[in-house]
Amino acid sequence: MLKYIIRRIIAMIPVVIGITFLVFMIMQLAPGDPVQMILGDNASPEAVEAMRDEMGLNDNVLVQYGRYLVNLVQGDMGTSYVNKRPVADEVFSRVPATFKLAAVAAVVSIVIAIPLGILAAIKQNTLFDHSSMVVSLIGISMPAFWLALMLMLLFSLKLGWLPAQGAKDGWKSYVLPSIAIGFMQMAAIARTTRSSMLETIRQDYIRTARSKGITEREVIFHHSFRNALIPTVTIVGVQLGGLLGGAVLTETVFAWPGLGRLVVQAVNGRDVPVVLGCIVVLSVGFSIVNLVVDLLYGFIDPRVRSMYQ
Amino acid sequence: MSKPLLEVQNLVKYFPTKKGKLHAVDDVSFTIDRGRTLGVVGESGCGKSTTGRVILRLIEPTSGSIIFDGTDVRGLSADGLRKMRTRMQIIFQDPFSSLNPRMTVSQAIEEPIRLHGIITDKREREHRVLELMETVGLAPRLYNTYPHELDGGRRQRIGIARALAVNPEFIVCDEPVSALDVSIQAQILNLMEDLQEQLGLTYMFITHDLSVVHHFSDDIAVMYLGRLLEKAPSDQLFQNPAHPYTEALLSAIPIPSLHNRRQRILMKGEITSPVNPPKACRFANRCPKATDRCFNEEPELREIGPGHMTACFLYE
Amino acid sequence: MSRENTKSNTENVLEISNLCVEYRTRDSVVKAVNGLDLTLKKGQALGVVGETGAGKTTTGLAVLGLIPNPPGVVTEGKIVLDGQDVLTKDARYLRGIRGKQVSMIFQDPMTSLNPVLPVNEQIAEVIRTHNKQLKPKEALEAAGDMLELVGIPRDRGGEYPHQFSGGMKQRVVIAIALACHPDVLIADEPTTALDVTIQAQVLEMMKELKKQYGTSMIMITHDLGIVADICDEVSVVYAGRVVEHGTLEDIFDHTLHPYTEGLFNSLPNMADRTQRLKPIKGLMPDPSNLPEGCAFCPRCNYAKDICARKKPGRLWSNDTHYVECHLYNEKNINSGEVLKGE
Amino acid sequence: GGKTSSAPESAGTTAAGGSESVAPAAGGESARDTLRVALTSEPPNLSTCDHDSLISVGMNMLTFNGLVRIDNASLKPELDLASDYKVENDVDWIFTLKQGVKFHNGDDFTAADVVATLEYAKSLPATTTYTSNMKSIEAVDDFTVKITTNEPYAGLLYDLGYHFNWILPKGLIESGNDFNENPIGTGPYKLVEWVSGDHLTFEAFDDYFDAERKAKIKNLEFTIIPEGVTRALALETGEVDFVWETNGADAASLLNNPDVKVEQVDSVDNVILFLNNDVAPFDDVNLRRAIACAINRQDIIDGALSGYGVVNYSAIAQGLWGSTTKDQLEYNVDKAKEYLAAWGGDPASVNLSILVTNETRVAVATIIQSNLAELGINVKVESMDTATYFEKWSSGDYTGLIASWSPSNALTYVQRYVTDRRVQYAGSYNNPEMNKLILDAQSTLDDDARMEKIENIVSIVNQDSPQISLFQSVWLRAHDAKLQGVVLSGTGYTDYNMMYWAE
Amino acid sequence: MSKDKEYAEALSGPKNSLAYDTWRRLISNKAAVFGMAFMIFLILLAIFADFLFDYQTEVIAQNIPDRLIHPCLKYPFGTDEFGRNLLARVVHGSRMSLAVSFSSVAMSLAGGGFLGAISGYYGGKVDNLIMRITDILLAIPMTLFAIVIVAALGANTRNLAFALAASSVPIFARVVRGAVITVRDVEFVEAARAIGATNRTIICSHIIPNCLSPIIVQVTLRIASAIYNTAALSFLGMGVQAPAPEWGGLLAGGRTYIRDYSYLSIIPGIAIMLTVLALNLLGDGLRDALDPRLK
Ligand SMILES: Nc1ncnc2c1ncn2[C@@H]1O[C@H](COP(=O)(O)OP(=O)(O)OP(=O)(O)O)[C@@H](O)[C@H]1O
Ligand SMILES: Nc1ncnc2c1ncn2[C@@H]1O[C@H](COP(=O)(O)OP(=O)(O)OP(=O)(O)O)[C@@H](O)[C@H]1O
Ligand SMILES: [Mg+2]
Ligand SMILES: [Mg+2]
Ligand code: NI
Repeated sequence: MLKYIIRRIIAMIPVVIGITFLVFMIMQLAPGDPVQMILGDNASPEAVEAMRDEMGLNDNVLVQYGRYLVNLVQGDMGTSYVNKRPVADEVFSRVPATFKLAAVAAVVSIVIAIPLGILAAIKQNTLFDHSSMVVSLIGISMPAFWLALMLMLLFSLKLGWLPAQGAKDGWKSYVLPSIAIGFMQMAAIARTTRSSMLETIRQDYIRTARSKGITEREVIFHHSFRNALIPTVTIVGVQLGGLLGGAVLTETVFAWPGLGRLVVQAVNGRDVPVVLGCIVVLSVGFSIVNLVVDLLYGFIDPRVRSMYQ
Repeated sequence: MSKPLLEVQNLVKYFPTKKGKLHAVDDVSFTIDRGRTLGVVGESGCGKSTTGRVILRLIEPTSGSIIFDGTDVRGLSADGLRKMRTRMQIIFQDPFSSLNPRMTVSQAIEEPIRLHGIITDKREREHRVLELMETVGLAPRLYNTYPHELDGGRRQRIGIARALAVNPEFIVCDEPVSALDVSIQAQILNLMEDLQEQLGLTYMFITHDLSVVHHFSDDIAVMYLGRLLEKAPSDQLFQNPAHPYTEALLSAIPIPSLHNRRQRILMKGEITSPVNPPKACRFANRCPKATDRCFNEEPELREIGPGHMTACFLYE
Repeated sequence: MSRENTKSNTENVLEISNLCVEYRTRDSVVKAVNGLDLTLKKGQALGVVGETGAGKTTTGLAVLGLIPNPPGVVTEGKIVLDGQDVLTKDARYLRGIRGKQVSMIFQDPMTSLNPVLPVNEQIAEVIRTHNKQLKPKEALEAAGDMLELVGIPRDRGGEYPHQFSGGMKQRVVIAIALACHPDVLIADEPTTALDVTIQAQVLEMMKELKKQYGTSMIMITHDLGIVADICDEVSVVYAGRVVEHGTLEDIFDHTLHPYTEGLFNSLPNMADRTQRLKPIKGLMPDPSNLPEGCAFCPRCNYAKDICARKKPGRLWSNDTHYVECHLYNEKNINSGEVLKGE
Repeated sequence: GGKTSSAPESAGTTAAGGSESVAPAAGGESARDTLRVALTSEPPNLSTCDHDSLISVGMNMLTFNGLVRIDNASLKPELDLASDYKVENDVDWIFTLKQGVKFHNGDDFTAADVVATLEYAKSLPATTTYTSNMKSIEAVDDFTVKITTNEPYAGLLYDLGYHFNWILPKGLIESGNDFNENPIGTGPYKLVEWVSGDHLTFEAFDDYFDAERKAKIKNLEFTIIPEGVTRALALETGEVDFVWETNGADAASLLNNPDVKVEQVDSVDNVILFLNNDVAPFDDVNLRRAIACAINRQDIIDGALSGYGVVNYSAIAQGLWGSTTKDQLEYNVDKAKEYLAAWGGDPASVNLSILVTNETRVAVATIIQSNLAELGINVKVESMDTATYFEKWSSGDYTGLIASWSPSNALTYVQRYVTDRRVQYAGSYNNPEMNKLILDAQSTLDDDARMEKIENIVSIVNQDSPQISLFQSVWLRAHDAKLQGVVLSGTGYTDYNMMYWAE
Repeated sequence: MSKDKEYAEALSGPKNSLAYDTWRRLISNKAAVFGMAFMIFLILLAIFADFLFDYQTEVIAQNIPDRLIHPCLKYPFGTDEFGRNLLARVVHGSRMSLAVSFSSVAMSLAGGGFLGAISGYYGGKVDNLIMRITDILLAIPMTLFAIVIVAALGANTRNLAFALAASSVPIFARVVRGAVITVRDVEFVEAARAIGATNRTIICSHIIPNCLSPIIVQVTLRIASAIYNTAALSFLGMGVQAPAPEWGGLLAGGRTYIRDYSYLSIIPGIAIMLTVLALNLLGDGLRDALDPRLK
């Protein structure tokens, strides 16, 4: 098991290299000149040129990339073009906010979605089933940033119950942003849970279980549930990626001091090191989430577990 | 019959897997004479299908030679192989998955004719398709239907018509009836028998149903874990099985009659893994007659009577 | 009918009479079982033979009250088990008898076990369900005993189904079915998915167990060889009805129904391999669109006009053997001679 | 004359000036010792020299002082760290420094700090515009500094009031202190912490040298809220006390809220349609004039700015000392058509693509688009990020763009028309005559004479119409109605240290 | 002779096609029918938008006097800050939203489909390489990836479509590969090879038609997600350029006015939501209708 985890972590290295390379090259296509941005419109052309030299921007792109990679290995993500602070500081100071929000949203949406999906499956074709599935359908169709605006409009402006921005008011601050980014995931997870539950209930081994004379509750919780969790866990992994992506927009709306906002700001300011830093951290975070999901499979499904050994 | 139609020598197919080399077919040799049927029996996973597929080069063999009517099949180019496949054909076990669900009956039968340019005129080709349908007993009204609308027996008939479409001489039948009900199974077996007679076909008939293979084949080869354990004319094998495995296998068939029932020989255990098998008789661990030697040496296939070969130390 | 009732009812552990089951799907109503009668005597094995789609599994499920609803509905009939008509009972009662009085071995061992639970837990579950006072550990202990009984070392009990071969899985399924020593065991094609040598092992084991516990058994199969091997009586089912019933000897040596005859003729003769097979022509009728008269009529070589119009009644040839076919009447039934032509 | 004046003559909105004695201490209310301000974006940098950002200058004003400062109300230079100055033989400026001034780190402020700072600023490439006119800086004694300009230069006080030249402690410059992390100056506030992406907090500096301008609210907290609506909401729900930039769309509802006060001030921020004078057909003055006359500035203000703007037709922002409306081209469609005819080209052949960087400017450009459609000129609006925008501008790869210029004084403003400044403003004004006029104006030390010269320059530019002025924005700042002492400047700044809480 | 007649009859017999069966199953699903009807409506709306509202005079021309009028009879959706009829803009916006999403999905389907097909059919090293590349692409949250591309290439409609396409290429590659692999190992492909079919025939007439259902389903879902992401990018100012109406852009433009003129963002938001909803319903419906198990 441990060996498997280590192998998976090692396998993440080429992915990270690939990501940095890709994003680095894409950012090279961008027309803006960071030096111009830094020095502003009062700088002389010589000053600009001198600065370009100093920052190594006149080197071959691959040399620049190589340098970036070497530094990255040493934990140095470079220096922000815009505020000249170390990118690592900048990025990691934002990590907790984003990951805390994502975690709250994920936990809440999972905690709501799974029982909802199960109940809907058990009560298939009842009013409860239909209404919860309609809500889920709306959930997967609603743009997160729009939902964010609507929530803000209602709960902050009209009702004044919850703060409209920032992360300073304890749990209250988390309510709206986590609903905004978690609602869609919740809906998707609930739908998957329901359909995988219905799928497992049709299986032969459920018939075997029933033929033992056990109660329907035991059939559901002892036999169906764990099997139904397998596809659910997959979707949870996928959705968490969406959650991190959704944070990019939602954080802007709610003035959440996280990575999402930093990356938008950095992209606009052509602050390549910061963009790279953010994407590396978000992607590694996402990869780790997926690793955890894969390990969860092993926990749920002995067939997968035996593959690790 | 001076020269056999098909000659297989030391055929080997290993599949690379994560755990090691899977010995699907291990050093198998046999011949089939023109117009005759070789039955191949054995338990699930013993390499029957793989043998059939390797002969048509649907899977590349690891080593060994396959001579079909004097031509080395392994030496054929891609194009030569395509031509060769008008002479050799295969019918698959599962009539559900071996037909493209998105092709009508006529399209499926027409495809090989079209691909090999056997008949170029469209009208004539349609006519030929209908003829073939009649040959295998499919009503013309099924011309435009899709496989999913048909039952297993009819689907298997489509598979047969498709194989016949290129006028082959040799057909590998990979368990063509094991998915069918007895009544339907009998219909198909009769059909195949009739076709053999009319068209002078040569069959390699793969099955795990011993009563069927007995009825259908002239010679029978018994396989176990990739190895050929015994080969004999059909009646000979049933009356005088040589290898302990064949004996046990025969005794295991439930006989649908209240008379002349056989005493069952029960084998312990189940088939071992075909991945990296030890150098020993593959049947040794289940064999009631195994000696120490069986666990340390591999027996060679040797002739013990006219056309009767077996690989067992009991017959040295 | 009257003759049946004169038999000593006390011996019968399971009596199914006039069972009708329909599957109501969106496009059609599938009449899977149409007035089927079965009687299982104590300690005996009843073979139920028939082609795919004849309604064999459906009947088995009906006894346990496990027909999936929707789309399945039992429209008529009685299933008397231990003196009680299970069709009139509520879910609680049914749960009480499942696994305890009647249990079922399902067709496909590969999918019949829960892949995420260790096998001994799956066996222990049925034991504990019917012996509530047992502690989990004791139940697991008992499950280990069951495993040994079916020939699996008890220390493999903690493993998961995917670690077992097909034959072993089927043994586990049998262990589950037998764990509470049920009065009636319904075995639904327990060996079709297995290789012959493994099949032989499993059948041998089932015979042993039957002898040991005196379990009454319904053996659902389409293999007449298996029937000859372990059954005492046979019911031949066609399109959801029993068309012929009798002891082994009645059926194998005094075949009456043309369908049963066709089944035998379809099997290759082991004694003479050159003998040509005589298959039944045509296909099973579409269960959503059954013919009006005898369901076998379109495939029958002896069919007469009346066959297409009228369902044949039941005719007893001796105390144990009956047939439903227009070829017979009170006169010729005992001789076994067929009314041809006419 | 703008040499010395201690207090501006009540230019702001509220009673400002000497009220400080009333405000902070009196009540001793501990409840309100904090002012929470919502910013639109994070200040890129807290040092004086490494940025040219409005938001960062706002932060610099908290922690630093210059020898002079530009007064927020009058926009004229006033003495700050200097207590007096005089000009000798047109190029030598002698500054007398205030005594007893302390830096946040306890160091005393002396002439050495001034010399070190200005030398340091001169050494940086980005600051040339504001430092290159100083030839030398000498400490005459501990509290006297002599600055010599290259030639007579009227803009020196403005340059010294610019953040590049604000005073840093000599010791820290020499020890290589990072003024971004650790902005130590003489200013009314000290930085407490900067949580990137979230907030900055400042604390009043107790030893501030100017009792009148000493901070009255102990703690200052800046939060970053990019969304305009969110900012306004945060103010209304009491999550912040002061919104640094309010959207016009939100102002209407904020105005109805009695707990909130919306401050408006006409800015000197002139928003212009910048045309590339180097490429045809925009090198033709008549076409430019036609465009200038065709744009309905009032529509822009109503449509894009919710009415919060001031129409401007002149090359230079109104309200600056030296600005004039002489010879400006006003909105007049008939005139526009005449100019178009004078140009003589086919309007459909004009390919004008306007580069913009934000929502508001998209809206502005959209209105221009529909105005020019009436002349038959097709306009494309291209929205892009600032980096690309600057790149295209400086490389001359554009036809039109919307920019805004907000210098603190008219002289700096017109200096943009000097030919060698065209490097940064590729495609801007082509008039070699102008260089001489500007040089002449900047070396005229007499205020009245200089003003006349500047007005002359502006009127020439107005006729040539190289770029088309659209409007001056109105700064909208909203705050808790209890907050007093708010003085807004047309340059966009405000003095947080002058604010205090009413009872 | 009678045989010939029988043959002729067979040839002229009706073709009950699979497509028809699928269609029948699809239209028996109410939700899917709603989804389909809505999409057809929307596509018609997009095609005939010019007949309903003139682009020059009603969609982009400004009418400042009528700015910010709440929904009323004259303007059922109200007017925006430039006095433009929001209804006209929403109607024309469907055109842009659909064009961007359809073209991006078409591009990513072509790219991802090609990669996936190669990867699935040939397997081995090629497969490994392509899958590692998709791993990399999939590790970057999709919206973020699109943002980076648009930022690099510049914001315009073409780049937007390209960015969305690029970010969903790995998804299509995965789906197509999965479909190809399941189909590749199915016996009928081997059967085709056995009758002498060339690789091309096998891919074109056996593998592709049978891979289609998961791909069709994915296409509908991807279009939904492209609409969503277009809106997201527009929201960040990286979307379709003004004054062209696009729903995300309308929503983004309206958010400034959300307090007093909330209809400006609610209406385009609902349009996006309904479309995404319709596509999801249609996708689910198709998934069920195309699934042979539910025959
Ligand atoms: N493509 C493949 N890759 C790896 N292993 C394979 C492959 N095809 C077959 N095998 C393995 O080779 C062995 C022989 O398989 P084969 O299909 O020939 O058996 P069989 O005798 O036809 O069995 P059955 O009666 O179940 O059809 C089995 O263990 C099987 O798992
Ligand atoms: N859940 C279901 N929904 C609809 N029809 C069903 C369902 N289950 C069974 N049927 C139909 O009922 C009929 C009888 O099915 P049943 O499974 O009882 O047959 P069987 O005799 O067990 O066949 P086999 O030998 O294939 O197992 C068949 O026509 C079948 O298609
Ligand atoms: Mg096989
Ligand atoms: Mg069954
Ligand atoms: Ni803090």
